Amino acid sequence: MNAVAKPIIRVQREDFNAAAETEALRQGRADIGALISFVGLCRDEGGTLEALEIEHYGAMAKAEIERVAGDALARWPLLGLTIVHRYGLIEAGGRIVLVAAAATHRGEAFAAANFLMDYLKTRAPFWKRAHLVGGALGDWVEPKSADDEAAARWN
Amino acid sequence: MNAVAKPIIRVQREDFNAAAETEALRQGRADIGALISFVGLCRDEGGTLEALEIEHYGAMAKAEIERVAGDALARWPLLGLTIVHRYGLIEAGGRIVLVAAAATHRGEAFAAANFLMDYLKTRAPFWKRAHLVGGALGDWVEPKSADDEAAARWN
Amino acid sequence: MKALYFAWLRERVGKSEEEIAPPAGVATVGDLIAWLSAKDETYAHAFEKKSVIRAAIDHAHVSHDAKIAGAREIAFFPPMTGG
Amino acid sequence: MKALYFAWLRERVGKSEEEIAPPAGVATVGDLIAWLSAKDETYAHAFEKKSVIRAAIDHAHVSHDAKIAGAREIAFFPPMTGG
Repeated sequence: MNAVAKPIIRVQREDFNAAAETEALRQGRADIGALISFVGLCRDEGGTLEALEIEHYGAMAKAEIERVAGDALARWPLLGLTIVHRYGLIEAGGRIVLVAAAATHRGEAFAAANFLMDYLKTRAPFWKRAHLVGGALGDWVEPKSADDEAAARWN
Repeated sequence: MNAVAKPIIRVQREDFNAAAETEALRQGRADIGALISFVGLCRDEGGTLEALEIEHYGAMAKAEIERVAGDALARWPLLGLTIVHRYGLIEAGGRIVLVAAAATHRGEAFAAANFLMDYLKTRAPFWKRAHLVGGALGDWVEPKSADDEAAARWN
Repeated sequence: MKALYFAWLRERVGKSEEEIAPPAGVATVGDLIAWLSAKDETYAHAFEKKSVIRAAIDHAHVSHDAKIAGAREIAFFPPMTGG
Repeated sequence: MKALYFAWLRERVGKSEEEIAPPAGVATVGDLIAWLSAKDETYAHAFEKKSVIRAAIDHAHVSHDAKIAGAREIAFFPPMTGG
């Protein structure tokens, strides 16, 4: 039986290296059967969006992601877990969030990464605002009811 | 509306670079919201397994993976898809299979990658045999009923 | 205690944080929202859609029923859109 | 037509491929398995667990009911364990 992972969680302004973060989870070990990496990217919305400004609650964000990660680790016996969430201005095409998970079996890795993304969407204290092509400040991104439904299916 | 991806599919003896394959899906575009990479690795089974020998049906493997990929693309509007499956001797800790998928939304990317792994397990003509630590040839890996059940849930 | 505001709630209130000193009868998060809304038109407008306002006490999500006694930091914000 | 064998089925048959010429009455994959099994003890042993044997005609999976007429290549193998 392998020890359950202590998750690595970072909230940062700078970009991250998804490949290096993911690869680090398997370095020096051969007990992992499934390694999954999910990256959320800033879409340009058909060429209308220049960037997203991501506001966050700095004192709470890491603590809340840690709670979400703890919930995932209580459900699935992950062998490694890294979550990185950026804030600040992220240009179209840029990386916003990384969830990388390692597990013995693929089902655990898929479920945990999917769960984590659903819960980060609805629980992590980040708010996105659009900066439009041409320089205008767009609207705050509306929460999607689909995101609440996605999170609710894990209950 | 973005064009649905033409999948990149390779069946090869040599190792692959999961990060480069995944990153290639998003290069030069900003319409992707979700980028997922799944890597299946050779587990050492508590230190007892030295390597897996993967036999495959060379004339059929790529064609069958293309059919599975076509099924996934018919279900989810992926913006990019790369599948690489290795054969031959793969040492414990080594990479066996890659599924990398890009989509507008995370739900599509997660579902497609999960579906593809379930179907590769049960439809792609590959057979694994264990090489044990100490040099003995182990048994052919038994198919898991859990794999059939995982594939059946997509029907 | 300190009150924090985020996203469009911050913009409507016109500040990101302030010290507040609600009277003894203000027991829950919901009471605090009502008390803030009664201060002036700015707060009334900011908090008008009560059902969408989320709150956190000392960096953890709470419902509108949660007691505020002992709280050092109460944050108000719209539904989150991270991830 | 060419018959191919993989994994433990290949080991039991003792070869990875061979030319076969089944008589006219052998119409389906299931018929072919029965015909091969009747050849000798080696084939009978290889194919004894019929329900687990999978087949492909010209590089596509088929059921035991599939007709073999026109097939150039028929492969037999155990359940797959790739991925």
